[in-house]
Amino acid sequence: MTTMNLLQAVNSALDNAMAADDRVLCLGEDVGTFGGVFRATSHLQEKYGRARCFNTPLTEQGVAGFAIGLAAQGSVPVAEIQFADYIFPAFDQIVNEAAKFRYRSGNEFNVAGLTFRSPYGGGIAGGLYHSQSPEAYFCHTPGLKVVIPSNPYQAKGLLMSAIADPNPVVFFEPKRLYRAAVGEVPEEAYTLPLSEAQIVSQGSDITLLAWGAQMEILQRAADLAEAEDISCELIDLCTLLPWDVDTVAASVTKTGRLLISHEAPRTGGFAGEIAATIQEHCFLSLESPIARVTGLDTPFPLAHEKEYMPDHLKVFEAIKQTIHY
Amino acid sequence: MTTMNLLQAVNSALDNAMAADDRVLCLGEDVGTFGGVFRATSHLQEKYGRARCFNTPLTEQGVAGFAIGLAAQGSVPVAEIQFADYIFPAFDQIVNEAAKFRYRSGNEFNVAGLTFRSPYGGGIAGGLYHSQSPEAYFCHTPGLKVVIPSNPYQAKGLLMSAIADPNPVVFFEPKRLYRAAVGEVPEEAYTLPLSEAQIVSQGSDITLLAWGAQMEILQRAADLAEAEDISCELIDLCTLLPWDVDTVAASVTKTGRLLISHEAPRTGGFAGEIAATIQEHCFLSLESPIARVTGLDTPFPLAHEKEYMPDHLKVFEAIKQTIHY
Amino acid sequence: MKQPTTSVHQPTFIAGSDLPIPTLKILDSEGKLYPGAKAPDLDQALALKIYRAMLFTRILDERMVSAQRQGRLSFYLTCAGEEAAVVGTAAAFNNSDMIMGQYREQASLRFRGFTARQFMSQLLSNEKDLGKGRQMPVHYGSNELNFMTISSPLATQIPQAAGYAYGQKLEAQRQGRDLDCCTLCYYGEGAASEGDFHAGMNMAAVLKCPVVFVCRNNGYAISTPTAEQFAGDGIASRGVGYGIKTIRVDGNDLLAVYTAAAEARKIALQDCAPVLIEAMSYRLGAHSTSDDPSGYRSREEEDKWRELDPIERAKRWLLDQGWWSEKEEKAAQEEYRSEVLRELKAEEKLPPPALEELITDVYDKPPTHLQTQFDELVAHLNRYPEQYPTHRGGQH
Amino acid sequence: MKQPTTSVHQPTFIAGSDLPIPTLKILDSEGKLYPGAKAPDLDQALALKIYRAMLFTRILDERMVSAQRQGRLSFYLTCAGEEAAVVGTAAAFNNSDMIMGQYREQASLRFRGFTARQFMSQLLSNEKDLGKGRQMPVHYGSNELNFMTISSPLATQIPQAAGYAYGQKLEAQRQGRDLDCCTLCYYGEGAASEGDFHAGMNMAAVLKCPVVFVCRNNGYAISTPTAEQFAGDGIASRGVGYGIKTIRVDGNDLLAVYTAAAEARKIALQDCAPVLIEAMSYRLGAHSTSDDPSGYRSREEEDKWRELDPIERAKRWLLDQGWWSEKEEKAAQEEYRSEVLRELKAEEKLPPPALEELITDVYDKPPTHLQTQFDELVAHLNRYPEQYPTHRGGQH
Ligand SMILES: Cc1ncc(C[n+]2csc(CCOP(=O)(O)OP(=O)(O)O)c2C)c(N)n1
Ligand SMILES: Cc1ncc(C[n+]2csc(CCOP(=O)(O)OP(=O)(O)O)c2C)c(N)n1
Ligand SMILES: [Mg+2]
Ligand SMILES: [Mg+2]
Repeated sequence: MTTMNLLQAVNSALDNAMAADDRVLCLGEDVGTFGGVFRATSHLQEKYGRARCFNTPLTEQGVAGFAIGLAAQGSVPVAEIQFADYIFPAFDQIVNEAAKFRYRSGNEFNVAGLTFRSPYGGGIAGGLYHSQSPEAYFCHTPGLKVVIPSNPYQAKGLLMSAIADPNPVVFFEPKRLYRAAVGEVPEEAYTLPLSEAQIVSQGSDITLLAWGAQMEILQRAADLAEAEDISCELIDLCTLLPWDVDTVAASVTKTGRLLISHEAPRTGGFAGEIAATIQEHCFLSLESPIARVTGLDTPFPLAHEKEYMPDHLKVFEAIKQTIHY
Repeated sequence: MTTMNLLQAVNSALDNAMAADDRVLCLGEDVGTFGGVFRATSHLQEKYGRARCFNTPLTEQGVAGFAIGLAAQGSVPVAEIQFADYIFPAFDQIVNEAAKFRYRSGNEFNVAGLTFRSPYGGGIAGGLYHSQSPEAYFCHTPGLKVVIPSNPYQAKGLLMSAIADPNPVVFFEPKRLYRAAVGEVPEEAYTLPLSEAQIVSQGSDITLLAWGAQMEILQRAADLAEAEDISCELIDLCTLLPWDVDTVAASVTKTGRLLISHEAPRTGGFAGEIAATIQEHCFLSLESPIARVTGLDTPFPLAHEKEYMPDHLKVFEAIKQTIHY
Repeated sequence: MKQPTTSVHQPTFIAGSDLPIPTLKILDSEGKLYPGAKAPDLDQALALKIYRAMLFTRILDERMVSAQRQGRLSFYLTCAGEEAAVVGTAAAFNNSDMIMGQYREQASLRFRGFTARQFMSQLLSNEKDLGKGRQMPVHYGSNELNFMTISSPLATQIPQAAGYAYGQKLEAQRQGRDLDCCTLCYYGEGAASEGDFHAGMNMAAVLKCPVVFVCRNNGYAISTPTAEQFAGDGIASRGVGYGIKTIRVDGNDLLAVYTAAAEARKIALQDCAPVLIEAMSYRLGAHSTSDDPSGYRSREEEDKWRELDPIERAKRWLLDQGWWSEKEEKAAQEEYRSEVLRELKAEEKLPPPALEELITDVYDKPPTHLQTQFDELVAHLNRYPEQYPTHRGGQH
Repeated sequence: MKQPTTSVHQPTFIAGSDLPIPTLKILDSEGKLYPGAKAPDLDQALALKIYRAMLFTRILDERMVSAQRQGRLSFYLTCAGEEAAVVGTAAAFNNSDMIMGQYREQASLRFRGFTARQFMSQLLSNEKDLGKGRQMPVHYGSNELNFMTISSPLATQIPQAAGYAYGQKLEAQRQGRDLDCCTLCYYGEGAASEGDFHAGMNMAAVLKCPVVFVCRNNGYAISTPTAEQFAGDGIASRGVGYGIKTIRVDGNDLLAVYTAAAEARKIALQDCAPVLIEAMSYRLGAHSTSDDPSGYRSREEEDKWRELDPIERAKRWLLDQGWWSEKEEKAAQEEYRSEVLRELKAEEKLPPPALEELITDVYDKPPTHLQTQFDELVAHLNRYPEQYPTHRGGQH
């Protein structure tokens, strides 16, 4: 065990994966000599050579298409999209190609080894194009897995699982926590199961559900709530697609209340899917409407970012409203 | 009034719009001489000249970017994406650019005149890539309007409104109904309001909600239900973003039950958003969980398309389940 | 960073005409060698294998268009007119080279040994379809034959082919052997307008990927003529910009195509670099059975090109060589015709893939939620057994 | 359909070297004309206007990098080294021509008259920012000055510029006047790898759009050197493929840049067609204040380019012309420095845009659901008035 921040945990996962299997490659804009604009791929080119950790030309659709070809060939590419805000030029390759590759070929071909990593989220004064949380766009796409860690330990374990998983995975990293989240992480390889939500803490009055950077917010809100004698059960979804309905449903059956939070705009966000599913599974247990605390239905702002963000106070207020419905 | 099919209604809307305002242009792959692969732009080049109705090179991202530039300049472009399955290469231009154009510039610039039209949906033995219903991807994007007509009269009225609307609009046309849906349509210009749901028929036991080609399915299911003395209220959402929460909520408050149907895969589909919103607005009125009848969480199939589709029988069964919850 | 070396002091703009790109031609329209031209190193066996693949494909295409008209297929799309461009390139590659096509290259799949029966299974979406009945007709694929399953979204295979080839290069390095396989990637001149084309070509060049790109420039993208597709000199003129070795060939001239392709494969392997071949040809038929070209081009134009038929030209050369006879021609035609019709009939009798295939291959294993959806579906179908076809009707 | 005319009978591959692209140079590094070179038609007033815009920008950039280090700005990005490439092109255009830039072209905005105060409002996201404080620093835009608001996603402005220019063409036709305005579109050599580049260039050519594309080839895209960006001869070599008239210039040579740009604009209007200018230069500073170039390039390389400073070279020429003096230089530098610092201080005092601006401009009018979300937000903020800054702190 060493102390690592989330970025170091990502780097360590890549390092372990590249050391263990020489089919593992890292590619993307500026990931080579420079080690990526956030330095997630630091030293990997030095260690594993230019052929296995390399800069691509500046084209996300190209990065994605190239990585798909590599994966189809039997390589295990980990492609970085520099910011999640810039994943959209690759949308066709990810959603129409990677996600459907195995299915459309009748399993003659697949892109088993494929992983996309990308930093997402706000809170860094990044404005419209360095703050987005586009996870919901990918969660509507059968064939993909979508994974979002919330701390360094998860980041490494889940990324190693994503790389090992025989399906294309989109892995979003909460960049606000890259350096801010620090924790104990083994230096050696390990995996954490995909599609398993994690019950962070048990509670009896309400279930709070989120993923990624939003977990820290929920924790702070739960602390505020506890001071008012509201007992929160905290769940970290970890994998959004396919997601762990059972764990969430069991919790809501117990607590009778659910609050979901994400940074992305409300309408069409993944909280909607969860709410729709849980109201179906837990209809008779629900004591109040499922609450959503999310970004506003606007592009991501800059000057009023603090007001825009679904912070702990907004979550806390929503908890109280839900409890006192 | 004349009898038109849905395709003719679309063509008539374009014709009226081009006649009324010479800033209106039609562009896209094969829309020129040929009039589009479905012939939605038939005769427009003949009538209005090659400069105003023209073929583009084969690049959806180019079509979208070019149309955005035209709109920013003050033109009123109606860009065709040949199949909704091929809109993904244009995703970045639509979602990151068109949707955010006015906001990011502080209203210094806008793409008021912009409309994208694209045929969507299954039921035509089109397999993975000629059948998709990608509306939910766009509904998570503030700044866009998303409109889907279900019959020729709506198609013309809503398309004319989309073209006139001072915001970028994505207009999906149910291609299964292009020739199958026939109705009385005025030859002259008219508009139908955006963001207003239409109550197709009143009922008291359950609200059935859909859009586009799925309306026909709901109607058939409602007929089956009526035979079993279940009274359905049918609502056609028409505009998905921003959608008419009030009309739907009022109906569900009355009926106590809601069923939503779409062809797209369940997870992350727009029914989830509606369910999440309505359970919040109508929590105390709901007598059973909000039901979703949708495509499976798979890519769109071919050989088993009939089994895959959320047809009237599946809707009918879901109605009964909801009623007898 | 590279800096250009020469300088000028008067503003001069370069234009397309500064780089005239000639067309390689070896066989004239009578099937004779042009003066000074040299036939490629093709023995009789290979020449006939190529010719037979071209002929088979022509006959398959004719029969399937009829079958579609009769309602026995939902859709079809022919290679007619471009058989030399397709088989002539594919034949210069090894079976271990990956082919990544657009959709009009069934002739290359035939060259590799795809049987009439296999074509039919795919076209009919029956239980024998390697693709499990999931894609429209003509979206073939075969792992065994190293022919990547066709995907409808255009040009997506171009960056994929670059990546695939890069993987081949690394695998050879890992295994400590000389590079002995590469990727052959086809696309149309229309698809070459897509952003993925640019991404893929540029990445192949800068990342030194052993891939041979074959652009079939057949004059049209559905209804859009090349004059409305690009303003430069075809697609070959773009090769220069990418720093890719490039050649243009008469796509209706089997010997020119084969010569260029054999040379291109050699360069790809030796230099570990991409090569671009632009094959100038013409789509003799409609875009697909859903299309009617009379709306956008003239009969005369079609007739002019019909005179340049690549199969006819190849045949004249073969006859000249003494490697083929009219008798053999007739026998081959008859054989292929009856084979195709026989297999069509046989395969029509087969049921569609199992219902379970609705949910397999979305992931490596169906996840719980999908299994649940499927179980609910089965329960529903059992409730209405007469409403859902469990066997394929004539209508797929 | 177009068919190529010449033919050959031996396979020959064309390569990048078949089309050597020279660089237009007019001023040598001492600021003297090359033998045989002709200065463009620039009078003293315009020459000084250009020079002042270059100088102002350099000073603005220096001051703002310091301000960022002091924590007064969140982010900044300089034009340093490329001022001639930017102002030299912009100056050849009319104010009624639309400029669509990437983000490193603040010098062209200055040339059009953007004030130090306006720069500061944007950089500080205060209530005077024309962009209403929504985008990161340097994402300027001004309707009045026909400078399209900068957008971060790279290369998206390229097809947009083609469309904009097509609209300009049609508007002139509609109004029955000669085409008298066009579009000037900037992008970096890195952005030229995006699919949107290909789409935009090709569409501009085939749809005959009056747009002048200026590629600033400054050697790097963040850390990625051109050798890892493309394998061809720069970006100019791609112009040929699109059938676009193309010229390469020494981007540090103001006179060469201006000459090419003036000629390019003429062609764009006369031929109603796109033109491509590749300006060879160097990004003297870091990519942005978030970057540290020492991780990927050498001090020596930077120093070599610092010797070729475009401002210094232009200044020498101006001095030679007798149009400028060291005294004026000093005065101008001091004036700009104090202006920038004065405005920085003044603008820092202004509050951020009104909270309502969170929901305006998403649509032409805020729809109900957004108004509701906003009302709820305001209620929440009122519950915790001390937790949310209603005025900008130092931290934006
Ligand atoms: C991304 C995408 N856009 C549009 C289409 C619809 N489409 C299918 S084939 C075709 C024309 C392709 O022309 P070309 O590349 O020249 O190939 P050809 O048919 O001539 O062989 C079009 C527009 C598609 N399949 N994919
Ligand atoms: C679509 C997209 N991908 C990635 C980025 C991140 N990014 C910002 S600037 C840049 C490099 C651009 O290089 P170049 O075009 O050469 O311009 P320069 O900075 O050299 O002026 C990158 C990768 C982005 N803004 N947009
Ligand atoms: Mg073609
Ligand atoms: Mg650059």
